[in-house]
Amino acid sequence: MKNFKLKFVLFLILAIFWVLWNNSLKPEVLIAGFIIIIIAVLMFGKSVDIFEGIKLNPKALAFTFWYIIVFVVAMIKSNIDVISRVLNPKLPIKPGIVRIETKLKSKMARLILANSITLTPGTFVVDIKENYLYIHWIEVCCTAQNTENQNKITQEIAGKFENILMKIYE
Amino acid sequence: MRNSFLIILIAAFAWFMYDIFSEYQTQEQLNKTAAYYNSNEPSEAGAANVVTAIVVTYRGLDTLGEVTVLFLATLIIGFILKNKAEKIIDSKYKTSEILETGAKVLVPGSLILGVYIFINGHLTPGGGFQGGAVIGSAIVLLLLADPNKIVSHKLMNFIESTSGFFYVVIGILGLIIAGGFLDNRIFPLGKLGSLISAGAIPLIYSFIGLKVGAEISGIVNNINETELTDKL
Amino acid sequence: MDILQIIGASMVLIGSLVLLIASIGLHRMPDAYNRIQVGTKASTMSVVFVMIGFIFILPSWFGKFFTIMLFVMLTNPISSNVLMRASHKKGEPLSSKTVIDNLKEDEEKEELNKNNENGTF
Amino acid sequence: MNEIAQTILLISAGVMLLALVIIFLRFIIGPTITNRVIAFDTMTVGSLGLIALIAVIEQRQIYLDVNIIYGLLSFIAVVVIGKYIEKSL
Repeated sequence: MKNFKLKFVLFLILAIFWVLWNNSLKPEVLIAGFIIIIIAVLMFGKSVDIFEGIKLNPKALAFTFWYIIVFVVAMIKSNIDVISRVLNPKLPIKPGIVRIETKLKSKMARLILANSITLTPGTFVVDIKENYLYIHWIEVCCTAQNTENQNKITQEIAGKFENILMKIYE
Repeated sequence: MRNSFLIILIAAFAWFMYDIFSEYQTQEQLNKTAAYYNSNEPSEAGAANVVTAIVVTYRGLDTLGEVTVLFLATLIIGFILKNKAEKIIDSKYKTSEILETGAKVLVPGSLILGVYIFINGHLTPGGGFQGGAVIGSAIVLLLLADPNKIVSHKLMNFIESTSGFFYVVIGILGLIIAGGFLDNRIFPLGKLGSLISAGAIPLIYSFIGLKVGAEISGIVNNINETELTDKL
Repeated sequence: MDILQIIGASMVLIGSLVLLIASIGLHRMPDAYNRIQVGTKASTMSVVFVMIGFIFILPSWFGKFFTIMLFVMLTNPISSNVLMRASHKKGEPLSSKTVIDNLKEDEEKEELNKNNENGTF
Repeated sequence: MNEIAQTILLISAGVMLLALVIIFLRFIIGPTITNRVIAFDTMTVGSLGLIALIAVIEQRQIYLDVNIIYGLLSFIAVVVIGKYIEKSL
C-alpha cells in the first residue's frame, strides 16, 4: 500500500485519541474503535502527506520527550512573562512584526513549530509565506535590517524548537 | 430616538415575561407517562440514558418522521442550489498554511468524535442527531480549510440511503421478531451501562447518526459549491 | 489522597488566577495584536493548569482531561492565527509603540512587483 | 471529596466567573470587530475550564463530553469569523 507509514501515523494518532477519550480498555470499545479508525484512515488517506519525513525509531521518540520538556518549560516561562508584563504599571512593551526563516519542510513540523512559537513568551505567528514566518514580537530586540540581526532573531525565537524538530522529522 | 424605542420595547418585554414566570411553579412529581418511563425503562429497553430509550424505542416512529423531514430539507436545498462546481484558485485568498495542516488532523478527529457520540448515545448525552451535527461541522472545517475541495456527492448519497434503508429494515425486524415496529429487543439487552447493551438501540442510533451526518454534510457541500460559482 | 486533592485544587486556583490576569491584560494592552498575545497564551495556559489539577483530583478520568488539554493546545493557536492574519490583511491598526512591520513591507513589495510585471506587458 | 479541596475549587470558580465578566466588558467595548472576537475566543476557552470544574464538583463525567464539543464548535466559529473578516468565506 502506498504511504503505509504515513497512514500508520494517522492511525496511531486517532487510536490514541479514541482510547484516551473513551477512558477505558474494554474489548468492545477497542474493537469498535479499530473499525471506525480504519474507515476514517481510508477516507482521509490522501491528506496524510502532512506527516512526510517523520521518523519512527527510538531516537525520534526520545527527542519527542525532550521536545515536550523544552516546550513545557518555555510555556511556564511565557506564563510568568505575561503576568509580569500585564501587572507592571509601566507596561514595558516594544511590539513589532519580524520575519524569520525556517528550514523545516514537513507540514506537520511547521504546524508544531508555529503553535509552539505562539504559546511561548512574547511571540505570536501572524502569517506563513513559503519559508518565512511573520511573527508579532512583544519586545523587539533590534530593528536594523541585516543578515546578522535576522539570524539573531531566528535563533532567539525558533532556534531551540527547530533544532529538535529537525531531528524528529528530517 | 431609535435607542429609546428599543429600551421601551425591552422593558415591556421584561414586564410581560415577568408576568408569565412569576406564577410558574415547578412540578414536584412526575406525571403518569414520565413515571412509567422512569420505572420500566431499565428492564424494558435497558439503556442508561432514558431520553435515548424514549427517542429511539418508545417514540421511534416520531424519530423516523424527523429524519424524513431533514431528508426533505436536504433534497429541497439541493434542488434550489443546483450548480456545477468549478475550481477557482485565487492566491490572494488562499487559506493560511497553519489552518490547512491543522484541519488535516482535526477533521478525522472530529469525525471520530461524532461517531463516538452516536455510538454512546444510550450511555452519554447526545445521540444520532447530535453526532450527525458534529460530523457536519467536521465537513464545514474541511471546506473552510480548502474551499476548492470536492466532496463526493456519490459517497454521501450512498451512506445516506443505505443507512436509511437499514434503519427501516431493523424497524421491520422488530415487528417480526419482538413486540412491534422499531422494538429494540431483537438483540439481548445486555448489562446496563456497557457499550454493547440496550439491544438494537446503539445500532439504530448509529444509522440515524450516519444518515443525519450525511444529510448535513450534503447541505454544507451544496452551499459551498453554489458560492464557488457565484464568486466568478 | 487528601494531599493530592489539595495540590490539584491549588493548581486549579492558579489556572483561574491566570485567566483573571488575562482578562486584565485584555484591557491594559494598547492594540489587538498585543491583546491576542495575552489572550491566547493565558487562556490556553489556564486550561492546561486546570486540567492538570483535575488529573490530581480524579485520576480515574485521566483520559478525558488529557484530551481536552491537548485539544485546546492544538486548536487555540490555530484559530488565533487565522483571526490575526485576516485582521492584518484587512488593516487592523497597530499601536503607536510599534517599531517594525516586516509583513506589511513585504506585502507592499510583492504588490509593487506584480504591478511592474503587468506594466511591462 | 476533601472539604478543603472543595472550598478551594469553589473559590477558583468564583475567580473564573469574575475573569469571564471582565473579558465580557472587552467584548462590549471592543472598538473593532477583531477586539470583540478576541474577547469571544478568550471567553470560550476560559469557560472550558469552568465547565470541567462543574463536572468535577457534581461528579458527573458526562459533562466533559459537552465540554469538548463546545470547544470544537467555538474553534470553528472563530475560524469562520476570521475568514469572514478576510472576505474569503
